[in-house]
Amino acid sequence: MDISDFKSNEEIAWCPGCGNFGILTAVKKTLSQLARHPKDILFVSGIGQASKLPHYVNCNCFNGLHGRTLPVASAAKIANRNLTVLVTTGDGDCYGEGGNHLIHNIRRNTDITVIVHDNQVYGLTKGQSSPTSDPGYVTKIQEEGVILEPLHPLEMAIALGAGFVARGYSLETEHLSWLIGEGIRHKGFSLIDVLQPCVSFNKKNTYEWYSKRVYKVNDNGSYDPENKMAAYEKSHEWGDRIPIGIIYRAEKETYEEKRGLSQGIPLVDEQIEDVDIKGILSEFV
Amino acid sequence: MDISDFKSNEEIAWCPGCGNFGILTAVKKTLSQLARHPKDILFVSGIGQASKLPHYVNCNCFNGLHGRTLPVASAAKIANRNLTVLVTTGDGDCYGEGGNHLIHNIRRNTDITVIVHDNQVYGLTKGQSSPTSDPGYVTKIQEEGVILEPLHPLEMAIALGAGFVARGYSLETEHLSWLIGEGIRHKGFSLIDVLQPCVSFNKKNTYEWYSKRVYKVNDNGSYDPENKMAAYEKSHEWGDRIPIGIIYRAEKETYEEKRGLSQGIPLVDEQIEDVDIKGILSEFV
Amino acid sequence: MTNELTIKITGEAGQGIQTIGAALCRLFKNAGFHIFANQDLMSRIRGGNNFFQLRISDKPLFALRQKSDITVALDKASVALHKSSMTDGGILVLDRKKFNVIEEDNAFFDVPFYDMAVRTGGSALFINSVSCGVLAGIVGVESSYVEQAMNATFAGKDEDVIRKNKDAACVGYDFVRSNLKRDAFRIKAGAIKDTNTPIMNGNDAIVLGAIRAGCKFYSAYPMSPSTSIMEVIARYAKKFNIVVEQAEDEIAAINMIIGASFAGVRSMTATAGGGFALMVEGLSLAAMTETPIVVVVAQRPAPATGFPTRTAQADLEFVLHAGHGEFARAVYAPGTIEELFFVTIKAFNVAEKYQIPAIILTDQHLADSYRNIETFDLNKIKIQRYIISKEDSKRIKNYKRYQFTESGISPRAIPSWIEDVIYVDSDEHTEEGHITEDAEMGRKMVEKRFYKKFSGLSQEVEKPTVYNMERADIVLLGFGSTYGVMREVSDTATDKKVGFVHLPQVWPFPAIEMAGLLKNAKRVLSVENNAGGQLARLLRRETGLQVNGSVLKYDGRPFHVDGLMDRIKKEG
Amino acid sequence: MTNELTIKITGEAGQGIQTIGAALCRLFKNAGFHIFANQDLMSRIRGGNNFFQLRISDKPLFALRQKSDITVALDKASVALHKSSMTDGGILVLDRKKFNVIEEDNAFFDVPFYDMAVRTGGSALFINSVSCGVLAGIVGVESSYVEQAMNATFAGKDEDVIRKNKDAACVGYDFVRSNLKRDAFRIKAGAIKDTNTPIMNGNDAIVLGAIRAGCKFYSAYPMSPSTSIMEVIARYAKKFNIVVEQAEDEIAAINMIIGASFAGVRSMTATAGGGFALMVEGLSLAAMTETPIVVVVAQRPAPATGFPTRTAQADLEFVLHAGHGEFARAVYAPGTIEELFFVTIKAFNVAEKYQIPAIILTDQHLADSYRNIETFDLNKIKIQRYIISKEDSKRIKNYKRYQFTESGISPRAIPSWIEDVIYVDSDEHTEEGHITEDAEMGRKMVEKRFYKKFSGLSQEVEKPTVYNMERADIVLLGFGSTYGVMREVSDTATDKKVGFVHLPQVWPFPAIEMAGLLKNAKRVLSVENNAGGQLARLLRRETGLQVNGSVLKYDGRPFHVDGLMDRIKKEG
Ligand SMILES: Cc1ncc(C[n+]2csc(CCOP(=O)(O)OP(=O)(O)O)c2C)c(N)n1
Ligand SMILES: Cc1ncc(C[n+]2csc(CCOP(=O)(O)OP(=O)(O)O)c2C)c(N)n1
Ligand code: SF4
Ligand code: SF4
Ligand SMILES: [Mg+2]
Ligand SMILES: [Mg+2]
Repeated sequence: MDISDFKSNEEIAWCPGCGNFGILTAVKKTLSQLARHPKDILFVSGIGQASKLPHYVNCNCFNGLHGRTLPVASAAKIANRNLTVLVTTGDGDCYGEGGNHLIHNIRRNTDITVIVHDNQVYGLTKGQSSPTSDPGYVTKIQEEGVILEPLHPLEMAIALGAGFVARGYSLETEHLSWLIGEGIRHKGFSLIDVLQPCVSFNKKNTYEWYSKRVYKVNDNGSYDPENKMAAYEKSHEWGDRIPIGIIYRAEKETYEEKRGLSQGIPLVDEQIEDVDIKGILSEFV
Repeated sequence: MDISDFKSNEEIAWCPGCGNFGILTAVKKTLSQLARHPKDILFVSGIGQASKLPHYVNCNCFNGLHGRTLPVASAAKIANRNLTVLVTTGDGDCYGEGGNHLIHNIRRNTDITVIVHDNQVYGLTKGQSSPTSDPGYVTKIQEEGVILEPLHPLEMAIALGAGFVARGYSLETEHLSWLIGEGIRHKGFSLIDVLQPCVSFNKKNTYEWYSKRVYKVNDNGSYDPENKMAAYEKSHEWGDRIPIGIIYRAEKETYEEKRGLSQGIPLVDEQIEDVDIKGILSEFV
Repeated sequence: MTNELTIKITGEAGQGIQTIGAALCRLFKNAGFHIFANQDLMSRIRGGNNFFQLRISDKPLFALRQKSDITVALDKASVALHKSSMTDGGILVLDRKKFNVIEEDNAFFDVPFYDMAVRTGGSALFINSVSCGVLAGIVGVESSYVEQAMNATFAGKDEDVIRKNKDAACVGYDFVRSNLKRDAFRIKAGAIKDTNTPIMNGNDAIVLGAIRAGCKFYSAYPMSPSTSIMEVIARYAKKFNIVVEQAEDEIAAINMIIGASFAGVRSMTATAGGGFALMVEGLSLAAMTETPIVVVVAQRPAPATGFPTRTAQADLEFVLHAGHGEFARAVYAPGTIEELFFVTIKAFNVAEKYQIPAIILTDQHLADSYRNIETFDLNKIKIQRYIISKEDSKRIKNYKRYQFTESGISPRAIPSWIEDVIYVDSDEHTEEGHITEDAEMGRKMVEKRFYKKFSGLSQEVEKPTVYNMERADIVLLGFGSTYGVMREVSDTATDKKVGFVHLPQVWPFPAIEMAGLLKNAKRVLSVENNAGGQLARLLRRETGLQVNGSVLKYDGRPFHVDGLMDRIKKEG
Repeated sequence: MTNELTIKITGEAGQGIQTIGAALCRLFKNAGFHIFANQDLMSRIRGGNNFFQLRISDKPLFALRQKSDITVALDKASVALHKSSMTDGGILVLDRKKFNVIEEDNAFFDVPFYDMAVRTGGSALFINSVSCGVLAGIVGVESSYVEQAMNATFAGKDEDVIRKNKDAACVGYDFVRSNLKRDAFRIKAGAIKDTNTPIMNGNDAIVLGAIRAGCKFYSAYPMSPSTSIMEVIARYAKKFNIVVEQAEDEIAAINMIIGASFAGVRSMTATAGGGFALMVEGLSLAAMTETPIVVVVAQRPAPATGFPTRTAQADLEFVLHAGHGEFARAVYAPGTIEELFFVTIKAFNVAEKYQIPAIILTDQHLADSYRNIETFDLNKIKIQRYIISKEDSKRIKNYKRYQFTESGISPRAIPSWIEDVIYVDSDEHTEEGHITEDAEMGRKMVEKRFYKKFSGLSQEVEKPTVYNMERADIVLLGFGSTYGVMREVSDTATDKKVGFVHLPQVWPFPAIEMAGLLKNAKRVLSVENNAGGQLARLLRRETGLQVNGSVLKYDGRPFHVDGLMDRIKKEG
């Protein structure tokens, strides 16, 4: 497939300069390298700026409720394993409203790839703190600054047994595109938290702020993402230096495999007009 | 206070031999050593067998919805910091339906103590799998055995920055009572996951099964619960050996402290009859 | 007490009352009786007091009686609790020695259960089988039925287990034949000629309907009284290639079935009112995205946790108006097990045809009550798919998911089947499924989802059931599980002629039809398991007609035939 | 166009239209005009098209007009978008050079915004202040008001910033005075003598009400159009010792306010329909546990995400029936900013008195519309606490949280204040708050929570507002935000006499009163921002009366005075 196959004609409603553009570029690039027809790719999103992304690519799109991406995505994958399922969601969508689905879908381990546009703020609702906002971050609601411990999504995902845990940065589109590709290739649930500057509301975690800190975790080739304890250390690193890349990776059997759904015809192709229940009806006699 | 001060006259609706009895014993014992009047202690619970516990002690009780203990408990504490707030909840209640509140209340870090009666099964609804059920565990719903990765509550809590993470065992009532006491004494959110045999539905994780595996994490005095990486290792240990005790501990400022609620009069004692809004009304002129 | 009996087995939770109950249902049906059975459980696993009630008769049964003719007390507490709810001349079976009961009572019939169980089976566990035998003996069915019931109940178990249970039952049976002097309870068997018919409860019927309708994905979170739907469908999941997924919560459950349905698979969830409260946002999502789903709401007394194991019909108005925004929905409220089966199938078809949520409103009483039924006429069933077939899909280009049509229904394509991509959105959207802010588009989409679909749906509403209405002095009005009790009252009322109208579908409300049926009625009483008289209010809103009164019950218990009869007499 | 003007400022999201809007409101009010202002926003942060509409007049204003007399286009796209919605003789202000507009139009009034902004302030940011000046000039208010408005808007900023903005505004003002030939827009100022009165929107009024009512705990999850309630209360949190907590989701929000309220603190949450959908279970919990809470539901178009930044009244039925089980609730639907303030206070009192959930049903239009109002008469307010005081608490022993009383209201103690302990349960419970399975207890508790409380509540329903009803040819009927537009139509209708009835409280429904008011009306039309005619249906259900028609609008936009007038003419 060519990148133009994924072009959508929708006008983009993001602010000029928004970090989401970098993610969009990366996503499209990955798609163009997938060798999958747009009709076989499904984007599931929630509500928020991040969640508008599916409208800007030419793929199937289920743009559902705020926070409820993962149940929709997992079930769509279960229903039709031939779909490549990607989720684009925000830090509010995925870690706030949708937190319970995140922890349980990591456990469920369907083969889906989740891209969290993490701008550490609620963009679409105009600048409230999000679960990942830095302590002290001031908003109209958090007038004296955020006092809750930030959610540590990568660390949490590792603790929950996720098999692919990564962080990207929206300015590093090549690297991000590679990460997303690796996420898709990974069999099972992949979580990619993407640092995404929000130029309108997050005046703290800016391009400059991130760019100064971000480094590739395996730049010198010595980082082993299969070492869980090292991964815990790295995933907790947040300050002067912020690692991006594949933080943790492990092979796990997927939900579909365990359920025996990876063989036989996909559920969606089952003929259902003439299901014969005579046999089981007789069990009630 | 004496243990008899905490005696309730309610008939106990648990099955004979249920692991909940051990927890009840431990709880009462802790209470009797607290030097707090029953009226100053609040139990918050949800729905499930575990959640019936507050009826069996003579303390304040808010027995709310399935899964919704933590928002109630945190807010009650915020409203009246003089209450000692304990939560009794089940593995379904706290980790399933209530998962999102768990992750965010760990971050919120109000000074409450959460006791999870973890029987690895849904007791009250008659034996479905719970988030902590062991893989392969067979139920009427999971006819071919549980296929989801079990939730690792302790590991997850550490990842989320909880300051007190412990595991108890309902047969070890002395130890459990001590743990609960430590949890209460700990300033901030304390999570105590308690292994609790369900004699009616969980025929796998029985008294025998647990007793054979359980050991006190710090029996030889060399375990340092303040070492996070060691805590990660320990919290993941589940198999032939299962550690109980304080797995992780760290001092953190509480929500109340950060909000300035630990000084001044508690919210509940504020006079509200004559709030003067003239000043702010003039800001709208 | 002419040609029917009410039998009650009572004891603590955990004593296996449900197992005896099931065995007895089978036993008496095979002996040719019509049966109706129901359990009364506490929300606990052991202890307390549970009971199983079984009515048998030579005529079809649809409801319960308040008092029992034969009560078998399996523990001491039950004696005191149930002594007062016996009919005159009724008999209470107990193990005097074991329970240490010294007082005398005319109704008592002493049976040394415990000794007999230990003697035959080796342990108290066999009390259940003993009591089966005892009951068969009291009613006087042939002993072969007892054996047959034991064989069926313990099918698949060890030879030895089966034999011991049979022994236990036979000893019980024989004990009665030798010791019971009265034969008042020997009612005539053999009313059903073909006993090769099913016994099932409401939840079973829903599962069978869903399987037949082609449901391939079921996701739910356990909640009484809906849980057994998940258990039963899980039992058949492998055979029919159905994925049954226990969700982390009800919000996940409804969003999962929406996701699976979007992907092209017929999907269902079930819950009670409290779980449905968490699905309300998802219901609205299904409507907005025009994704077909079937949601079973099995009512129980609320607010909040309420009486978890008991019955109510108090969520009618809630279910009718649940969800933010305005959209078409179908709400079914079948009254019998047969209706539940067929309506479930219809719900799947209608949901898919109109691309809407279809709700099946049931309750604990209907969900958990067993009846012997006629074998379903499977030839009546037609599964029609309202999607663009895989064949036709290949030719689709420039697909618009929300294309405007006369009917409000846009042809629905399945992702990956068509060559084009599909956009679906929870925001207000264009025909293409993209987010819009346009007022005109918004207006037209509301009309599509609300007016147009509603108008089509209204054409295929399940007809109200009309019974004994000619020259009726009193017309009862109900929905859902009260069908049974209304029918029995209508059949047996003597003072005045009582007819009834029952709505198996409450939305769209069949307003014109109902107005026609009721406007000349002498006296209309709504019969509802709620405190608000919700059906009566709906009737008034939709037709302007006011009922003359409402017979309401809101204590968590179903109506009994005698109870309703009395109440009607009082209401006049 | 006699004594009023409609002014519109339009541009992209992010151009600061709200700031200019606020400044203009102040400016014109201080100049002695009545104002009504409202914004039309897209659900995005930058780009697209937003506008701020401001009506000014020498008479009190309550609604919007469709067309504007003066439109200021801040970007090129706005010119084409808004050209057609001008009144005859209206004027469209634009920067021809900057926008590169070559076509001619009678309405165009070219103002070199951009140059003036750069010249005076140094950047395009100052366009806002220029346009303030321009508008002041067109309307012809004295220039001192322009300065005053700039001072107020930039109070607290650098001297330099203030001066530059003043310069920019003055340059705009002067430009108009020199270049605008027409003075058609110079309407007479000075109608308000005391200009020392507030301007606020609906959400502000709710916050002020809540603070005055003693709300000490507020928890919510951001959702338009309710978000500004949280922002404004957060602004005053420190001053009044209020805890404002952003919850992880709406479920947490409602459970948190229940927890805080149980502990003795007045608590509130606010959300939109979609967030309320997630609170439905919690609502039922509040009712069951008898914990007072106040919930603001600010409606927006749905289903699902719908039009996030727009208006609707489509959640009336949803809110009335939300929650499983049956329980008393109060639902308010105030029509003005003043009413919102007082009703919010009442909601807190009523919630606490009856220990129930009280809902304030508002919508985006009311939430976000600004008006100049009379200063609230604070002396009218009485905060009464319906709890056992700390004093009295000391004497309480053997406390029963759910003690049966005539009124259904049990004396409410606060944990740790009394010497005894308090049990509260979401299961059906005894008077002591312990779980029960008893049928009789269940029945009595339903009666307590549903019948008895309802009956008390019914005694203190907010009276419907009755306006111009004598000999009215047409009677309009509405709730919530349509008050304003009904009032203006009623005031200005000439063909026929139009009166109206407005319900600031929709539940309990004032049935007897409404029947009295409407039964002799010539022609009743319900005016609703929904597609279902939900108020009309409620009226029929509660009184049997049917309206003669419904004027419905469901495109996400509020009614305009002219629009409603036309529709009424059509409806006859
Ligand atoms: C149930 C519900 N609650 C609240 C909202 C309002 N809402 C829309 S987007 C959003 C937060 C967006 O934040 P995030 O997910 O971080 O996305 P961003 O806009 O920052 O990309 C909220 C609270 C909603 N649509 N639905
Ligand atoms: C919203 C909601 N969903 C489902 C239920 C039904 N329910 C009651 S208890 C329970 C699970 C109990 O499991 P757990 O929390 O582990 O407690 P246990 O009984 O094992 O102690 C469920 C699903 C409910 N009460 N409310
Ligand atoms: S508000 Fe922030 S996240 Fe949203 S589009 Fe604008 S810059 Fe991006
Ligand atoms: S079902 Fe299990 S957890 Fe519940 S009381 Fe019985 S033994 Fe305990
Ligand atoms: Mg964000
Ligand atoms: Mg459990």
